Amino acid sequence: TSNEPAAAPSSAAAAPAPAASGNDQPGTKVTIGFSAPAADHGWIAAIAKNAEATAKQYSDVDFKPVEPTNDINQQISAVESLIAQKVNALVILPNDGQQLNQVALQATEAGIPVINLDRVFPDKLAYRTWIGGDNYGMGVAAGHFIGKQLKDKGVSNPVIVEIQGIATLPLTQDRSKGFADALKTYGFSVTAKQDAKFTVETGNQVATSLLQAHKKIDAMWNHDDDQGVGVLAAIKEAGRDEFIMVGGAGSLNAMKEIQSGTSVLKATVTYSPTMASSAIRLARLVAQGKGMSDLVENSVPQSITLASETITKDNVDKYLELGFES
Amino acid sequence: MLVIKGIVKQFPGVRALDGVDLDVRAGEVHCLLGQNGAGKSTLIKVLAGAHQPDEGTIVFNGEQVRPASPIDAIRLGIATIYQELDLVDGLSVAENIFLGHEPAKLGFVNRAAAGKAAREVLERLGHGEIRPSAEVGRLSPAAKQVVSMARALSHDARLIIMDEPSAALAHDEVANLFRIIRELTAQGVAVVYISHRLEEIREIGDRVTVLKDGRTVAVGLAARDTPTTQIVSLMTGRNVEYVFPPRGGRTFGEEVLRVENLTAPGVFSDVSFSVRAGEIVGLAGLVGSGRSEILEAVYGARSATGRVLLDGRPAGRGVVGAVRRGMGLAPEERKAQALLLDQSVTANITLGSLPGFARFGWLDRKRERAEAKRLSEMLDIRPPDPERPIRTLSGGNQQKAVLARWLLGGRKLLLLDEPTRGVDVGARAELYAVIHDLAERGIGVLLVSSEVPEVLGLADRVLVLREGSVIHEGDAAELDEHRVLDMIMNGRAA
Amino acid sequence: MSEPTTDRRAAGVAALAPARRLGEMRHLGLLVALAILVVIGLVTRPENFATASNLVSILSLAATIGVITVGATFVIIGGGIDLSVGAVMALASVWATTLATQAYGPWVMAICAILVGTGAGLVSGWLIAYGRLVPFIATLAMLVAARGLAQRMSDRRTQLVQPENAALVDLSTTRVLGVPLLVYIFALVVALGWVVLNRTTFGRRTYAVGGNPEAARLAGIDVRRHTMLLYALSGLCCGIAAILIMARTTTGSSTHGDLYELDAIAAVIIGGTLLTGGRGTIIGSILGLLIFTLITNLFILNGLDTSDQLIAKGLIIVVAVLLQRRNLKERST
Amino acid sequence: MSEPTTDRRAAGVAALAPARRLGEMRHLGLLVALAILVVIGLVTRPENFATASNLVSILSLAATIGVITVGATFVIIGGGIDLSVGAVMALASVWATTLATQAYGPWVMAICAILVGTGAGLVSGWLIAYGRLVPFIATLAMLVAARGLAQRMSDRRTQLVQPENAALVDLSTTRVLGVPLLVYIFALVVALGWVVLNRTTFGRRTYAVGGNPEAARLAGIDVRRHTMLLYALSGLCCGIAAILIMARTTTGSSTHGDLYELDAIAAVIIGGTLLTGGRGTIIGSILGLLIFTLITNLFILNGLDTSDQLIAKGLIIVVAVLLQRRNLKERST
Ligand SMILES: Nc1ncnc2c1ncn2[C@@H]1O[C@H](COP(=O)(O)OP(=O)(O)OP(=O)(O)O)[C@@H](O)[C@H]1O
Ligand SMILES: Nc1ncnc2c1ncn2[C@@H]1O[C@H](COP(=O)(O)OP(=O)(O)OP(=O)(O)O)[C@@H](O)[C@H]1O
Ligand SMILES: O[C@@H]1[C@H](O)[C@H](O)CO[C@H]1O
Ligand SMILES: [Mg+2]
Ligand SMILES: [Mg+2]
Repeated sequence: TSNEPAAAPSSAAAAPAPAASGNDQPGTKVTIGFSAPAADHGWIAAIAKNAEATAKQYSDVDFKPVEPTNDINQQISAVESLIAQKVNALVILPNDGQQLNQVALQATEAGIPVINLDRVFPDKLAYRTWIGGDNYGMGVAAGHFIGKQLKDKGVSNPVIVEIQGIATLPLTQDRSKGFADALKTYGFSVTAKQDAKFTVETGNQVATSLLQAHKKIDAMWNHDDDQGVGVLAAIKEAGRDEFIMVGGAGSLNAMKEIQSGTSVLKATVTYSPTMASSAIRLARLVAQGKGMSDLVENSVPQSITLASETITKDNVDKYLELGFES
Repeated sequence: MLVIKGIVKQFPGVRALDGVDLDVRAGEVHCLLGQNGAGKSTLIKVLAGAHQPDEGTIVFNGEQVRPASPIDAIRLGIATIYQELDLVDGLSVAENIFLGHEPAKLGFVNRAAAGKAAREVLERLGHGEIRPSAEVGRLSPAAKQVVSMARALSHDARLIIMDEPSAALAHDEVANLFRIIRELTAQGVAVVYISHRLEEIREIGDRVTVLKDGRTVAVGLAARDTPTTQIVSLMTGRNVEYVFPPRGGRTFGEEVLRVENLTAPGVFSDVSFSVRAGEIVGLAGLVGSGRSEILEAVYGARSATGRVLLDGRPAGRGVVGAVRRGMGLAPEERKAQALLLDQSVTANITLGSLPGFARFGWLDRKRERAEAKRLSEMLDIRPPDPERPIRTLSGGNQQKAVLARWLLGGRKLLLLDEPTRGVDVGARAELYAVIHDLAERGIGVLLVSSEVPEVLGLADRVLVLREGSVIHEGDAAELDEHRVLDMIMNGRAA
Repeated sequence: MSEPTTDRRAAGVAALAPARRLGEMRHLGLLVALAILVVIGLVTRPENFATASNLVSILSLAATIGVITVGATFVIIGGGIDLSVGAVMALASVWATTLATQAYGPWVMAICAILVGTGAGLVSGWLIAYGRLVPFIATLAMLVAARGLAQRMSDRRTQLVQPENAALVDLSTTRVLGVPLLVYIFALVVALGWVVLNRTTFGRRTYAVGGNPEAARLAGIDVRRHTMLLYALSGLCCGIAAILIMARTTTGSSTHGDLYELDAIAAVIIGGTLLTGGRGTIIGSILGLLIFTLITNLFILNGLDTSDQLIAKGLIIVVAVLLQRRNLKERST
Repeated sequence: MSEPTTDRRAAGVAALAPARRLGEMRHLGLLVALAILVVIGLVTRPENFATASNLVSILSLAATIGVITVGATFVIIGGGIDLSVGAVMALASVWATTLATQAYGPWVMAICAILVGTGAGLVSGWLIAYGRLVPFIATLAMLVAARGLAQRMSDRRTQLVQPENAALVDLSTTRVLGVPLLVYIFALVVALGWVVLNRTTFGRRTYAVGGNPEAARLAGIDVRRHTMLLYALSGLCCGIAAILIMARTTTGSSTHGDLYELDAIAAVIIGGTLLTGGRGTIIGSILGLLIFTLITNLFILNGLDTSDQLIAKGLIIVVAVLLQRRNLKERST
């Protein structure tokens, strides 16, 4: 949240200072186009901010963001206009990888390297490098945390509730699958799930009714910490505290709740928007024909998957500076 | 040609037709008479297929028929001019005339043919000046009436029903209408003609059927010879003097309204006159002579240059000020300009004087209802239930409710635009009495009517308008109908 | 005058329910639909549905949009439409939760929300009444601009209500007789709305302005001023709704109230108000809204998949309205 | 009859511009607004804006919703409203991209999309015309149900157009004279829509049904049947739009066309069609749509911040309509 009194970590924290390697020396001037969904969501907002902040750190990068939109048709147009402007590299977080595949392919064919961020294009010809989080892994991490806690408590037949994000996104389905698969290893399964829309209000609405539907809950996984603010408000309003809750993405607010120790929220599994900073750096390297200095290979790898880490009271201090504001 | 027996039509709560009989012969003009709400319009809507009767039979050209929709009736050869102008404002004159039976090939309208045919019908009606391509929404009410007639003529009908076609027409136009009707009947077409103007019935009608309370009370009376008193008492069930209250006896007070050099370019120019308390001033003129516009300008509802003084002070800006200062306007087109069709009679009556029924914005509904009831009774609004939606009242009764609106709230000056349009003979006499009564109580009245006898009979002083200018001003007592008609039509000042 | 006939017709009239009664009968369809939903709830989830806490939770869910629906009912009866409600609520919630506002405590936050809402409504109303903009367009523009402004002010972050202003959140958590305060606020707004619409000159004029603006004008009503006030009233309701949503979610956010405009308008129309204006009731709108809320509640209680929820919702809307249509014949937009 | 009087009246009538000419004048405001936007584009991005590729890109962007706008114009002139357009397009795209349908090749996919769209439109139309449901509610129900069904059919996955059906995608990639085929389809639909609206009995009756349904009925028009057909026509347009969106995105998806209903209605209204029905033009709607599209394009080219874009968009809408209002006096919803 922007108005946390102690909002110490700024977005710059999510885009750490350039590493001390030769790669940061100014090179040929490159223009990087950037297109992402509309920033009406803390995580996405952090993506946009991180990308911009990182680009600003390089004197040889001309950053060209286009109007973020949630309409596929418009995002296609936006990318088309970037292609027409002949940028040197494109960083695209598509609303839907499948639907933007064709236009990404066009870009690649036009000789513009595409860095695919987060939601993946199905066609490997459509992009040069993909960098993103591990959605399935997020579900697995959440599933393991919950599974282990309940096992330790010796609960049998637990009531496990899942609040998803936007149901039509493939990433939501991946997360759910990972969650279910991990739970299965403990012999557990999800009792009920409902989808919200990544907003505080929808999280609140869905949680309010779910709490009515299940008078006793053992564990809850909420896919997204932004909507989690609303979920937590609903839980407080209902005066419920008999279960443990796990969040997703790793917002600052969630970390503080975990840190307090008094909240039902015991953990969150990361899906860090720092990936946008990395994507800009990768785009710059690719456009300048450089490689990654820590790697032996001469060029940037084809795909980079961030690990989903589990933040608990025990390790939260280490993560606080990476938390994004919801 | 047409024989109707025992038609019954029930609306929720009203038996609008309660066993109506009617027979119409080929080539005749058959007049339907009856008070407001007697069921005339409902009957013709049954004939036109717009309403389905609950009981009864219709035999047309020897065959029993039951028009299930307007299309059926049109196919049978029955064309109708409805009482409420039922035109589509957004379409052109030609499109309105041929709506539903456009000259077309494979669904494509033959616009040239439609335009040509429309021009022919309009010319036949004596209105070649109405352009087939003009948008109907921009025509005057009279021109709209002509378009309605043109539409009826455009069908090759055996029977043409006309529901108060003359209500929106002035004297000369009515003569024109009658010419057409005579042409039609000469070709064997039958015409069913509805009007509240008895003198028209006498002039054009062959036979008369009288309806009362949804029943036929007399069939086939001779239109020309049946004494007025007989017709009126058949209609009303009592004897009504179709006369104006005696003039005189009233004294006029201070000047309530003074109009100086009122001008609206292209509509009227340099109009000056005054109205004193207790005085009735009539505006006579043809349709289109700008009378309605003058009333609207006085009322602040239309912009004009010149001065309007109320009680010696400039009238406030706009209608809100005018109403606050004690003016009231009963406009010409009640449905479009005056009525809240979904609301009750009460809500319609009290609309102009809501503050008078409220304290700090809080309505005293009991008093509202009581006042509405009192006025309904006074004007004999039927059915006598002020809580009914006004939509379900007949045209004439709706008109009375509009007048009732301005009997409330202590008005000083009433502007009445065609106050008796569509009002039946009996109610008309009552309205005349009410208007007189108002004047007697010191209210100034400015009256517009297309019926010259009405202006002369009611008004104390008359202004004759022609093409937007006052060409004569004088005592009503010194004028007669003939002279006024001569002035308004030929421009000969007295 | 022949007495028997008159009597018969008069009798017919007496048999007819007067306009008012007809209005109430119209709600019968809605009540039946609501009853059916309740029965479904009782049968499918006997242990969860009819609990006090579930009822309270339904009302809490309905409260925010319910308050907005009251304002929307006025606007629609007055012949207009307000698409900006959700966005204006979002803007009010964001403005009230900026650190600058929060420094002054919960009362100022509440007043701020109300002023922002009313102000936005006044702007739309002014554009419509005096700028002669079509309501659909003016309020669509307000929707877009208010969301943009809310994003700008909040820097697209969710703004938390600070702990020292927790009094605001208490509206949602403090209960009197087991019912959270915000439900009382909802009830109060509905009651006030009803009174204003049915018992005051303002209400009566609203029907007139919506039913026939020309007639209203010629009857001496200041149609423009009234129209402007209707949108201000709607904005006021959005401001109150902003307070409720802040209480419920403990946040102000530019994403609050997404698509409220559709829900509010749908509730109003299901409640029997015509989009063409001049007709409608507050009670109908609230019943319409409760039907919507109940449907969602039932679905979630029964663990239905959202896709199936959507399909079922479509069908239920049709059935609910068909039930209600039985008593109505008019055609409208 | 006295000649002078008649002459004056004739003159009075003649002095009035006929409906059609006025209609064109009304578009003047829109054209001015469009021109201003073009000038802004030329000034701010001289090197990018006036390029052929940018113009093509604007038209491609406008094509999908443009086709829908044509259908929406008919429905709104006919006195109705169709909220289901986006959802119906989504459903048609999903149905046409199921593996079962794709097995039959691109032609069958296209026909499938059109049939699904038209069928959905017929259902809404039937509910409105014969079931007497209010259009707002009936099409809202259709919106909700069609989205649900689309989610169900697709299992909420995005469905790719298979490589063997790439002919469909060619609509977007194949260019004739530098312009993609789908822009031609858009132009064709607009032209056909214009012809039907202005030159056929169906078109003229649409004005009558919307302007005064009672008059239309009394004139012998089957108002119900006509109403039903209007929604079928809108559905047909949604089906065509589904083909275009499949070509552009190479996918069918339940998320396609989100909020298209608002955009389409806004374009129609900005174009001068009244929500109350009976008036309006196809050209106006398309100009309205182009204004919207151009605004977005300018924002993209200039890389404005989203929140500022939204605020600016709100203001531009108001100004565009104020420009246009100059020539209009009618009041409407
Ligand atoms: N749609 C309707 N619903 C209910 N009652 C109606 C309806 N239409 C007409 N009525 C009632 O039926 C009766 C007959 O009305 P109708 O319009 O036929 O009278 P009319 O003879 O044409 O009167 P006028 O001379 O005033 O035109 C009236 O009492 C009227 O209130
Ligand atoms: N919408 C309009 N646009 C332009 N001119 C109009 C319009 N309506 C009326 N006029 C013109 O204004 C003048 C007066 O019209 P109107 O028919 O209302 O006069 P009137 O004397 O009140 O007649 P009526 O007896 O019908 O009330 C006429 O010249 C007419 O052509
Ligand atoms: O992938 C991201 C994040 O996971 C976030 O939780 C929601 O928005 C999605 O786009
Ligand atoms: Mg009648
Ligand atoms: Mg007049």
